[in-house]
Parts: sequence; structure tokens; C-alpha cells
Amino acid sequence: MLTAIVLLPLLGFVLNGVLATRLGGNRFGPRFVSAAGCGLPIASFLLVVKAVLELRAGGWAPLVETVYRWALIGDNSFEIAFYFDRLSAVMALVVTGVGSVIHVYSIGYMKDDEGYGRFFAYLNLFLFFMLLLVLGRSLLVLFVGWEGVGLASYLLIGFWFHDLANARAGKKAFVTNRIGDAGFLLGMFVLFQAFGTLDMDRIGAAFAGPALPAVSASLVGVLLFIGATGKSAQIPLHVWLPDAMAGPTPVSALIHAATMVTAGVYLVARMSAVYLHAPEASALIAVVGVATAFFAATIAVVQTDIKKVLAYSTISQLGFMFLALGVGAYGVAIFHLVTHAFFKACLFLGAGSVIHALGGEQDVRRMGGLARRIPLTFWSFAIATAAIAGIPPLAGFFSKDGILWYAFASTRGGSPLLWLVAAATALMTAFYMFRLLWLTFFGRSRMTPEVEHHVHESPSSMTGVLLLLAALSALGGFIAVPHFLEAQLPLPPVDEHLHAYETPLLAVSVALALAGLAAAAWLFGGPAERAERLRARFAGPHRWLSSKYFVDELYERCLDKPLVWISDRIFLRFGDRTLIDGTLHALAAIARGSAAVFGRLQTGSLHLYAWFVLLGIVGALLWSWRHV
Amino acid sequence: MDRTQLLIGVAVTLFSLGLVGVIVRRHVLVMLMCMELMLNGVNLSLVTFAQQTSTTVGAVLVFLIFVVATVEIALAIPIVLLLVRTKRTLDLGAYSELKG
Amino acid sequence: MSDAAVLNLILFLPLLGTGLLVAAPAGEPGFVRRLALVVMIVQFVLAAWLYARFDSTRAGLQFETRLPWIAQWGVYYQIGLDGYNVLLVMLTAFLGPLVVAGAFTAIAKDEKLFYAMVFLVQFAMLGTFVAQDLFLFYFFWETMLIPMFLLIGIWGGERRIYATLKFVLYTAFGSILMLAAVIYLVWSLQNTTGITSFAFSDLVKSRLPLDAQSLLLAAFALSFAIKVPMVPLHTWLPDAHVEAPTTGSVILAGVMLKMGTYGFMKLGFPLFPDATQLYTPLLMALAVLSIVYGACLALVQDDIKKIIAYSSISHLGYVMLGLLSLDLVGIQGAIIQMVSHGLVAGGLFLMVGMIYERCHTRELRAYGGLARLLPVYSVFFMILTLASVGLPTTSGFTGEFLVLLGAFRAAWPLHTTGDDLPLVLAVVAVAGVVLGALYMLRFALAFLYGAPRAPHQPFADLDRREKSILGLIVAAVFALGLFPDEPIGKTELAAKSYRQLVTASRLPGDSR
Amino acid sequence: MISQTVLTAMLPEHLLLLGLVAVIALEIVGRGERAALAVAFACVAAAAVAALRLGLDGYAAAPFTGQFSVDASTLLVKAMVLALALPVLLMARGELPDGEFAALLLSSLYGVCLLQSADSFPTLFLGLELMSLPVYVLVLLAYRRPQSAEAALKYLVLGGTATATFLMGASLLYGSGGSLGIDAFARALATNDGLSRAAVVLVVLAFFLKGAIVPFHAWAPDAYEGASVPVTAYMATIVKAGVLLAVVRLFGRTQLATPMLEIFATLPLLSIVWGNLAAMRQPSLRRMIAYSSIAHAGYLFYALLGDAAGRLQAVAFYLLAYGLMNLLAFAALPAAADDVARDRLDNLKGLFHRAPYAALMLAIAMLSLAGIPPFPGFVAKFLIFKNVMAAGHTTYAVLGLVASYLGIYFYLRLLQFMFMSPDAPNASAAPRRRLALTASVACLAGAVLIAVFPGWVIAGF
Repeated sequence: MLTAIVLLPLLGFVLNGVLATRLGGNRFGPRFVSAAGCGLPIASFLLVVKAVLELRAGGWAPLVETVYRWALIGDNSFEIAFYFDRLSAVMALVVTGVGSVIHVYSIGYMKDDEGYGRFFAYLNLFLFFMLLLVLGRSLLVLFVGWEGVGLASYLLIGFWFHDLANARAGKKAFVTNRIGDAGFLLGMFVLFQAFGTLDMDRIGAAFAGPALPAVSASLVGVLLFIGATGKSAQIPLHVWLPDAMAGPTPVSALIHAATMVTAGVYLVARMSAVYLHAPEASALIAVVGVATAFFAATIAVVQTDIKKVLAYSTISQLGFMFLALGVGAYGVAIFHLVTHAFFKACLFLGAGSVIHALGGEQDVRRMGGLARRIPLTFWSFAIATAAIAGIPPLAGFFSKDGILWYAFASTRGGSPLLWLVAAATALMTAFYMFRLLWLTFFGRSRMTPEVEHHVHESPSSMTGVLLLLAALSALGGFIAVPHFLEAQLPLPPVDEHLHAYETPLLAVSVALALAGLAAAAWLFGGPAERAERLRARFAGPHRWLSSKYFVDELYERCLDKPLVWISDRIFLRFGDRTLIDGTLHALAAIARGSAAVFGRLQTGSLHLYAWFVLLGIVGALLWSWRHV
Repeated sequence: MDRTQLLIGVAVTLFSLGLVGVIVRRHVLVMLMCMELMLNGVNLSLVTFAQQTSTTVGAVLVFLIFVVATVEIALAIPIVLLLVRTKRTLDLGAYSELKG
Repeated sequence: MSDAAVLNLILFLPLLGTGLLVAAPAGEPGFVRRLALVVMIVQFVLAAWLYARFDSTRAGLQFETRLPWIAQWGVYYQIGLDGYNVLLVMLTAFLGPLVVAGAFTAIAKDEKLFYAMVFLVQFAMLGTFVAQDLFLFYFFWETMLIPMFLLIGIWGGERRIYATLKFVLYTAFGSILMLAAVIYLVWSLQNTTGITSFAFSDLVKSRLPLDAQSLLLAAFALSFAIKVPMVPLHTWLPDAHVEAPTTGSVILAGVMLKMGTYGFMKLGFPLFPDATQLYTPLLMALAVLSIVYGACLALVQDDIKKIIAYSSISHLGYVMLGLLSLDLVGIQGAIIQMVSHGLVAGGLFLMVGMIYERCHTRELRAYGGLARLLPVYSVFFMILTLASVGLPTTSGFTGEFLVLLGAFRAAWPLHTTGDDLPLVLAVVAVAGVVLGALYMLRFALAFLYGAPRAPHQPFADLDRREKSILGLIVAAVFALGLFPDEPIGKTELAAKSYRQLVTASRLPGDSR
Repeated sequence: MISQTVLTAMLPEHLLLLGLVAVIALEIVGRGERAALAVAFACVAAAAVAALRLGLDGYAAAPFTGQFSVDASTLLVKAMVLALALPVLLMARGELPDGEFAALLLSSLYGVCLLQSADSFPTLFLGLELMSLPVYVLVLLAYRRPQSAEAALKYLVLGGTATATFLMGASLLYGSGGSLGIDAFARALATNDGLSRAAVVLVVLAFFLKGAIVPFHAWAPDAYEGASVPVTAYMATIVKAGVLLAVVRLFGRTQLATPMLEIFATLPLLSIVWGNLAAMRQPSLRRMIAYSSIAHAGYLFYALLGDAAGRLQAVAFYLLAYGLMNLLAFAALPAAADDVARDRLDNLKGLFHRAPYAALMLAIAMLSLAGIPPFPGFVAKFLIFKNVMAAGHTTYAVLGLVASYLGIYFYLRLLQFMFMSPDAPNASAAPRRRLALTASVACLAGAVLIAVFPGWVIAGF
């Protein structure tokens, strides 16, 4: 059954990819595409539900399903097997659930795109690999999915490839991920040479066992985390995600917000057994996570492209998740992953709806006053915003508060400092999200007339999805994911004397959310020059933020350029052409030269020839007499 | 014995003279003579040894050499004539069209 | 008909084909083409049949033929299949028909001679793989040169003379020293054991002092490393590839480069284990250097053929790394990587040929947005690109992953005992994966994406012939990526024997 | 029964003599033009068959004790040399149809045969001269241009010098040993007083001169170029064979040692390098072949470094392969306007499109001469260097192989001209010459034979 779950989307990919693209001569029209493209994911969602029920029926004992043996080398067997436990159940539900609704949303969003079939083919392909990732039993299968989703995102980011910038963004995403993957591979190799297997449950068991295995957990942890930073856009590999917004909005929602980017979180949670023995690695994760959260938030504050704001907020939220992972609150991290999937998907799709309504406009400075024009979008967007800002009792509130609390109090590396930074980030989150809300929906319209007059609410297939997701982001907080996962991912102990702080901190975080709301409302609700003055006051910092701390430029200058220079100047020009070929040509020249000399010695004069003879005779005689 | 050595000395000298002559003389006919000179050196040494080792085989060889020497000249002269007809000179230096 | 006879038939079929070509009526290109294709297909079918009958549980030679050839020197005509060569023979036979079919429209002049030369190359390459006698091996090894020389020299691009002479002189230099080594090896075997034989099975019994082993290994390695090619002996490859006709490039990349790695695996290392042990760090360093160097150079090429040529250098670096790791996983990975590279690089060169037939330029700058102009072409191209990048589910992944895994696993214990070099090299090799993605995607980006741009428009997308060629290659690529278990099983015993031979010391003194 | 032995043992020689007489008779009655070559061909063929027959029967006899003796191997070698002469005769049809050529060729062949059986220096000397003197004339024979005379003169003078040197050496041997038997040479090799050293060196150098080893090679390119194609072919193959086989016979079972070893290693090595390099930039095929023959003389003399046992085998097989391939090349060489234009390499450009068969023949010949498998030249080279290495001269063997590498380029250059270059400007489809074609086919057949069954052929010698 697990196999079926995974294969259904693949079937969709094959059908759409072959029959509904120019590859197969567009045999099937959009109706077929939508049916296959959405029907199969939904089917696999239902199967997941069924599997969950089975799981519960079986007393939550993990289901294992071996498909076939990929390779048997010596006594090492690499098997393609699926593994279904509480964690993968949650992930699978999110992936297929959110995935399905986004598929549905895409029907309306991509309606009149020429690459309709291709789009759904890619989406299904993504879903296939994502499920491989979350259901895989061994790191090998996980890695296959891991790379596969990378491929899907590469294809989807560059979906509108006639604009080279999009394709370039796709390439950037792929290559950046590859850097992470190198770390991931090394991590796998360390584990393999230690255990001779890549099955994660076995590895977990080995670490859980009494005798610690003879391998540095921290090393493994750090290497795997490098992989995670790539996939989940953490510092220093976060640069690809904002550019990834070049893809169609549903893609941003599905891949670059709800599911794929959280793969890193899933990986760490899945390998929690390792991290429990790797305090250093965990600390690193916590620090990187919180730092990413903070910096991304600061950038998000000044972005003007609606999708860019959401992108940075995604990075920031992922930072929160890693913070949770770093302090050992794996369940909470997954919880935030789930809620984030809800409201961030909702936000992106809402943004998509806005863009759709405005005929492609993405700059919030040319929006405003849309609340009345597209109410459904507005309401769903508003709810999701409140959720991400952490307004109780919406979804975001619970998960984020949990993270803050464990960042403060966990005995696995929690500290007030972490809490402080995280709290500041929470404040900023609330601020920039409401800023976005205000700039987009309130105030007077700043749209150009022609955009203005064809603003329209999206079709029901889109708005319906929006409302569904809005509802989930409103109520998702009441799904006690951490509690559900506790059996598998126990929450970290909290030292006693900190318990007193729990309620005050809760209040503080609520206060912060409201403060952010208020600030945004005051700054952008009122006359425009307030914001202007503020920007003018902090021109310098603003430049830094709006240009993302110049990280891209830094990489450009310190990595790309030198690499090309070395390859071209040192390797190609000097190494190949001058050194190696130069030597060879020199040898050839020597041969030719000596040939010329020999030719010149052959003057045709009999005398000279006779001289040679005499020379030879005398020489030979002398030589032979030397040894008498 | 010193008589033998003397004769051999003469023979070797003749031979070497012939060889050097082949090298230095520009006149074709003279050069051909020098070749004969080499052969004569050989003949002398052969008869000397024949007489010294009191065997006849060397002397036999001498006769063969006479024959061969004659044939060589018999071949050489027409060749030279041909050359002279085209080149109008007996100077060896002129006969160097084949080279490289 | 016995299996051994079938193997002989497979080997000599190309020669038969050459004869038929000579007999074929002049001025009927169509007939010549079809004849060539049919012969190749028959050969492939027979090869597949043997492959199916190949017993992976039996060590040593199968389908063996052994006839005295030059009796007084102990030279035998001895051929057979074993785990070492079975996959490569299969690869060669598989690419044969595709190569011929791929040349149909590309070759306009002297077609008889052309297909005759293709046949001769095929013959020589198969011979090199199945030969089990050193003299025979060398015989085929050298025979390969001439038809290749003509293939590049007659049907090549404008600098073809330079390229083909460079290719031949490079290779011949390696071979001449190898010949010296061969003679010395056999002679010393005769002196030490009294056996006068060129049979591999006898030669691996030879016991030589370390310095002799080192010199001989150097001679063999030079010849093989030129063929592979390993940096810094690689500069013939880009020129040869660029100037060669598509067919030539495919044969070169598809099969001929494997000669080098196969030579190392079958002869170079097993014959001189102690020297190999001694120089493994150096060779490994060169292998990793090739990986990085090739990748970097591929990054800055503007000629699409050169990009693939340099990528080949990089990919074969992985093969060498795997062979040198002496870890079972690594060795198996190396074998798979050989086949995979044959398929992927061969396929890519075929695709370059197809676009070249349409646009008559290899300048990357001249192209853009082919995904819009040639959607079908682009799909195949993308798949092969990703296979070359080593994306999971493709053969490239199987090879690279296993090689790196093996190299790492072999390096780790050494690292714990204080020898860090192998580990460092393994890590660098892993980093090479990133470069691989970098240059191939740069290529794909400029080639497929952006605004549509290509000379000599409009042109048709792939026709049925081209589709079926590429379809077969892609199918093989995925088969090897998804279900490598079966081929790996076939080579298992060979990999083990290789490791056993290379790890067991054979200095004159010691026992066993 | 002496006479009986004389008849059988010298049957090949007798047959040649018969042919010689017949040809001269024909000349006298003025039928030479028509019949001479045919008669010569018949006789040579008969002689070859006779030699082969006797050799295979393992016949051995010494009709003139101490002067002339035959055994299986010498007879087989004779058979080989005579067989190699047949294509030459076929080639000559088009160019030298008259009786002189036939007569001279026959007498020269007689000399070659005599060399193989010589047991004493006088016989050896007779053989050498009988072999060389007619060739001087042959060079001149096709007097198509003044260069021929020049070539003949150079050849004659240096040849004469060689003769003189040889005789000087012989006489010194005679003086030191008191005998002119061939074994005196072997004995002198063993002793190392100045006299015998000098004697040995002089004799050897004389052969170097005849075999065109650097620095005694200078006559070869000029003579080869000056002569007409069949004569060049004859000089390059059969004369060379005669010289080399004589040397092998001279050395018999003696192993080389210092100082002879070094002489036999360095000078041939030098001529391999020299010949291979100088051939690179030759404009004329015959001249190129001349230099290549210098290089090949190097390989052949190299063979003497090997064990005494394998020498004859190696040299004979090499000569066979080398001779066949040279003859193939010359036989396949298409006719052209005149003798000079004929072997300009430029005129061979694009030959494949004009005369594919000729081009392929030439290509095969060149590749075989380059020693590249699958052609017989490879096995031949392999055999020589195998023997050298087996004799323990590893370094020399490696050096020789590396030097042989230098040769590959100029052979490939010819292929490049024929297959990869655009047609020569003044090229015209050559008229088919049936006999030459037959000759080339015969050579090719032989080549294939020794390529496929080298072991069988080697076993013969």
C-alpha cells in the first residue's frame, strides 16, 4: 500500500508527461490533465489516511514494506523499502493533503498556460519524490527523494524558461542544494562505514542501544545538517530560496513553503537518535536556526515584492523549526512544520490569487485597497497572516510559542539568549506580515488604471482552496502534533525552576505579536510619509536590508568568479595549452628540426659520404682496440 | 718476421692511401684508381700472409680479386662516360643532383 | 551451436561484415547502410543471448576458446567472457547498432569505407575485451588505432589531421612502452617459472621484485592512462572528440575510453600488486585530479563537444577512484560507472551530432531555447544531462554513488590509523559532484533555455530513427539506475577476484 | 657420386644459371624483348620450388667441402629470397621488358644464393660481388635521366670501398688465423688481439656499408632514388636480404660481446633513429623507402644482439615480412607520366578516390612497415625485440622500440596523403598494369598468410 501511495503520483507524471505534452503530441486536453493530475494525488492522500488508520489499528507499530533489492554487494544489501511510523504519517499527510489542495488550486491558476500538462506532470513528479523522501526506510531512498524533489523544483522554478532569469534561478537552486547534498552524502558514508547499513531505523536503534557505536555522532550530525541547510535554505545556503520565487506561485506554495523546504527539518527529526548524542551538532543547529530566523526576518521587513516577503518569512520560519530541533524539541519542530505548511501555503496561494487578480503584478507598492475588491482572498490571507504572526488561538501561536518556550527552557541547550533573539524575530514577523497585509489590502489603491479595472476575484477552485487552508491555519493549532509524536520523539526535559516563567513568556509572546500588529498598523495604516520618513532616517541600514546583506554579491565575487578564473587561466590556458600541449609541440618541432639536419647532411657529394665511411671505420677500430 | 710486418705495413698504407684518395680527389678517374689502390693493398697483404702461413688459399683469392677489380672498372668507365656526356666535366663535385 | 562458437561469431561478425561491404555493389549507399545495421543488430542479439546465458555464480572464464596461435612462444588464441568484460562486451554490442544508425544521415562520402572502418573498430574493441592472452590483447589493442585514425582523419572536422595524428601518436607512444613491458614480463615469467605463456591466468602467477613491478606498472599504466585518459595525459581527447565525426566521438567516449580502465582492472593492477599498493596514493591523487580538472575545464568550454569531452575525463576519474579504492562497493561502482558513462556520454555525443546536422555549428553561444524549438530533443537531452550529473534513478547515480561510498569506506580505516590522504581525496571527489552539476547545468541552461535561438532554422524535431536510438539509450540508463542488481551480480565474482589479486603480495620472496 | 650431390645441392643455382644462359641466348637471337622475362620468371620460380622442396625434405650436403654447403634452413632461406624475386620480375614487365634486366637479375640472384651457402671467404666474396656488380648496372639500366648515372656511380664507388674493406678484413683474418674458412671469423671474434679485432671490425663494417647502416648509409637514398622502381624494389628487399643473411651465417653460433656488442647496438640504433626521422620530410616515395630501409636495416642488425639460436628465425621472418611489404608497395604504386612524377608523394594525394585498390595496398604496406598490428610487420618486430630482450639486453630493446616509435609518423603521413587530402592537381587515373597487379596480389596473399599463421612460418626457418 505504501508503494501505491508513492507510485500513484508517478503514474500521474507519466500520463501527463507523455500524453499531454509535445513529447506525445498533446494527445490529451486540459480536462484529462486536471483529472489525472489532481485525482491521483488525492487518491494517494486517501491511501495515506487509510495507512494511518492501519497504523493505529496496529498499535502504532511501524509498517515496513520492502519493494525490491536495489543492489547486493558483498554482504551489503541496498534495499528499496518504505517505513511508516508516526513521524512519516504526519509528513505524508501534510505532503499529500496540502499537495492535493495545491494541485486543485493550480487548475484555476494555470488554466490558460500553454505548458498546462507539463506543469501538472512536474507537480506530480515532485509529489512522487517527496513521498519517497518521507516514506523511505533507508537514507538511500530518502536521498533519492531528496535529489528528486530538487530536480522537480529545478524544473518548476524554470517552468517559464523562455525568460533566462527563471531558468538561472532554477540552476542556482539545484547547485546550491548540491553543495548541501555533498555534506549529506558524506554523512551517509560515515554512517555506512560504521553500521554497514543505511536503514534509518537500524541506525536509530544502534544509537538508542546501550553500547554507543564507534562513530562520532556530532560528525554525522553536522554533515547531515549541512545537507539540511541546503534543502531548507538555512544560512549560509539560503540564497536560492528567494530566487526560487521565479516559479509559478502554486510551486512556491507547495515546494518552497509547505513541503520540500521542510525536508531538512524532517531529516533532522528522523535522525534525532543521532542528535541526542550530538550536543555540539545540536547547538550548532540551534544557533544557525535562530540566526537564520533573525536575519531573514530583518530582510523581509523591507522587501516590496509580495512573494519575496513570503519567501524570507519562510526562511525565517524554517529557522524557527531548526531552533526547535537544536534544543531537542523535535515534536514541536514538526508541529510548527505542519502549521507553517497550512498558513504559509495559504499565504502563498493568497498572494497567487492577488497576482492573478492583478494580472501578474507582484510589487506591493502598486497594490492597496484590495480588501473590498477580492474579499475571499483578503479574509483567508488575513487569517493566515494572523496565524503566522502568532495571534492566539490561531495555529501559529501554539507552535511558535512552543518553540520559544523550549528555546528558553530546554535542558538540551535552551537558553534565555536564544529565546531573546527568537522573540525579537517573532516581533518582526508580526510586523512585516501585517505590513504586507496593509500594503496589499488596505489604504487607497496605488494600482495603474488598466490593472485597476480588470481586478477580479479568482475562480472558486482557487478561493475554495484558500478558505480550506485558512480554516486549517485557524484551527490547526489544536492538532496536538507534539503529543502525538511524543511516543516517538519525546520532548526535552525542562529544568524545574524555570516552570514559573511559562505563563509570563506566553503573555510576552502574545504581546509581541500584538505589538508587531500595532506598529505595522500605525506605520502603514496612516499617511504614507510616516514610512517614508522612517526609511529616510535609516537609509544606510535600509540599503543593507533591501539588498539582503549583499550575500549574493559576496558569493559571486568569492566563489563563482575565482572558480571560472582558475579553470580558464590556470587549467585551460596554462595547464592544457601551454604546459602539456606546449611540451608536445616542442618535441614534435625537435623531431622535425633533426629531420631537416639529416636532410642537409645528405648533400649528394660523394666525398662527404666517403668521409662518413672513413669516420665510421676509424671510430669502430678505435673502439674495438680500446678493449684489447 | 719483420719483413712480413713491413710488407703488411705497406699493404695497410696502400689501403689507407686508397681510401683517403677516394675521399679527397675530385677527379673521377683518379678516384677510381684509388679504389684499385685499396684492392692492391689487400692483394699485397694476402700474398704476404699466404707466403707466411705457406698456404695457397690466399693466392687464389688474389686472382678472384683481379677479376673483380677489372669488372668494377669495366662498369665504372661507361658510367663515367655517361656522366661526362651530360655534365661535360670529370669533377665529382658536379655530380650531386641527388640529395636531401 | 556451442556458446563458445557464438562468442567467436560475435567477435568475427564485424570482419564478416567488412567482407560483405567490400563485396557490396558500389554506389548504393542505402544498401550499405542497411547491411551495416543488420550485421550490428545480429551481433547485439547474439551478445544479449550470451549475456543471458552467462552464469554469474561461476568464477573464471566462460564460453572459452583456446587454440594455439604462435605455439613456439606460447601464444594462444584464447578468448572468453568473465565478470571483468561481460558488461563491457554487452555495452559495445549495444552501442554498435546505435552508432551505425546514428551515422545514416551524417555520412555522405565514402560510405563503404566508413562502415568498414566502423566494423574494424568494433572488431578490435570486442577483441580487446574478450582476449585472455596478452599477445592477443595487445594485438587488438593496437589494431584499434588504424580504423580510428581513418575515421577521424577522413570524416572529421577542419582540424582533423592534427587531431587524428595527435590521437594516434599519443596512444602509440603509450603502447610502444607497453609492448616493451609485455615482452619483459613474459620473458621474466619464463625465467622464473619456466612457463612460456601469454595467458593472463599464467601471468598473474609471475613474481617480480618491487622495482621491476614498478617499472612494468609504469609502462602499462602510461598506455592505459593515455587511453582513459587521466590528467595530465588527456590533451588528445578534446581535440579528437571535437574533430571526430559523431560516430567517432560515440565510439571513443562510449567504448574506447573504457579500454584504459578495463586494462587497469584486468591487467595493470592485478599483474603488479605490490607496485600498485605502493603507488596507489599517487594514482588516486591523479584520479581525483582528473575529476576536478575535467569538471573545471568543462565549465569554461564554448564548444559543446568539448564540454562533454572534458566531462568524460571527470567521469572516468571516478572509475579510477573506485578501482583504486579496493573496496568491493567501489569496484562494483567503477564497473557500473564505466557502462553508465558509455551510455550517457555516447548518447550525449549522438545528440550533439543530431543538432549539428541541423545547425552545422558546435558553438554553445549559437544556441538557446531549444526546449521550445525541439521539445522532444530537449527532453532526451535533459534526461542524459541529469544522468551525467548523477541524479538518482539514472545510471550515473548508481556508478558515482557506489564509487564514492566505496572510496570513503576504504579511506576511513586508514584515516583512523593516521593516513589521511585517501580520506581527503574521497572528500574532494564528493565535492566534485557539485562541479558536475555546475558545468552540466550551465550547458543545459545556455542550450535549452532562454529565448529560442539557433542557426539554419527552421528544422524538424527528432524523427523516428533518432527517437528510437535515444529511446534505447535512455531506457538502458534508467534500467541501470533503477535495477543495477542484476549486472552487479554478474560482475560480483570478478570484483572479488580483482580485489584478491591486487591485495595479495607477489614479491619473489614471500610464500603463497 | 660427387657429381650427383653437386647437381642436387646446387639445383637452385643451376636453374638460375640455366635461365641466365637461356636469356642470353634469346638476346642473341633477338627475342629478348618478348621472352626474356618469362624465361627468367620460370627459372626463378623453378629454383625457388626446388629450394623449397629440398629444404622441406631436410636435405643437407657439402658438395665442395669448406667452400659450399647447404642444409634445410639455408635452402628454405634461398627459397624465400628467390620467391621474393618473382614479384620484381612481374613488376618489370612494364618498364624493363628487355633481356639485360633479366640476365642481370638472374646473375645477381645467383650471387645471393651463393652467399647463403658460402663456407669460406672466397665464396662469400664471390657471392657478394656476383650479387652487387649486376646491381650497379641495374641502377643504370633504366637510363631515363642523368641522375641514374650519378646514382650508379655513387653506389659503385661506395660498394667498391665496401668490397675492399671486406677483403682487407678477410686478409687480416687470414693472417691471424692462417685460414680463410668462415669459422675463422668466429674464432677471431673470441680472441682479442689487435689484429683479429681489426679484421672482425673491417669485415662487419663492410657489411654495414652494404646494408646501409649509419654512418655508411649515405649512398642508399641517392641510389634508390636514381634507380627505376623495380630495381629499387630489388635493392631494398633482396640485396638487403642477401647481406643480412650472410652476416647471420658469418656469425653462426657466436654470442656478441664487448666491443662488438656496443658496435652492433649503437650503430643500428642510430640508423633506426636517423632513418625514421629523415624519412619524415621526403618528397619522393623511393627516397622515403630508402630511409625507411635504413631504419629497417637497423632493426635487422639489432637482431644479432639476440641469442644465436633465434637469429636466423628472427632475421628471416623479418626479411620476409619486410620484403613482402616493400614489394607490395612498389607493385601497387600506380604508373604515371614519367618515372620522376611517378613517386612524387604529392601525386599520391587523394589516391583513394582515383585508385582505391592501390591506395589500400599502399596503406597496408606502410602500416605493416610501421609495425602496427594486425599486419605481419608487427610480429616480425616483436620477434626481434623479444630475442634481444631474452638475451638480456633490456635497455637496448627498450631504446630500439622507442626509436621505432619515431617511424610511425611518416608512414601515417602517406596514408594521410592518400585518404585525407584533396586530389592532386595533375592526377589522372593510372592505367591498370595486370602483371604488377598480380604481383601485389601475390604479396598481399603472402602477407596475409604470415599474418595469420606466423607460428607456422617461423617454425620453417
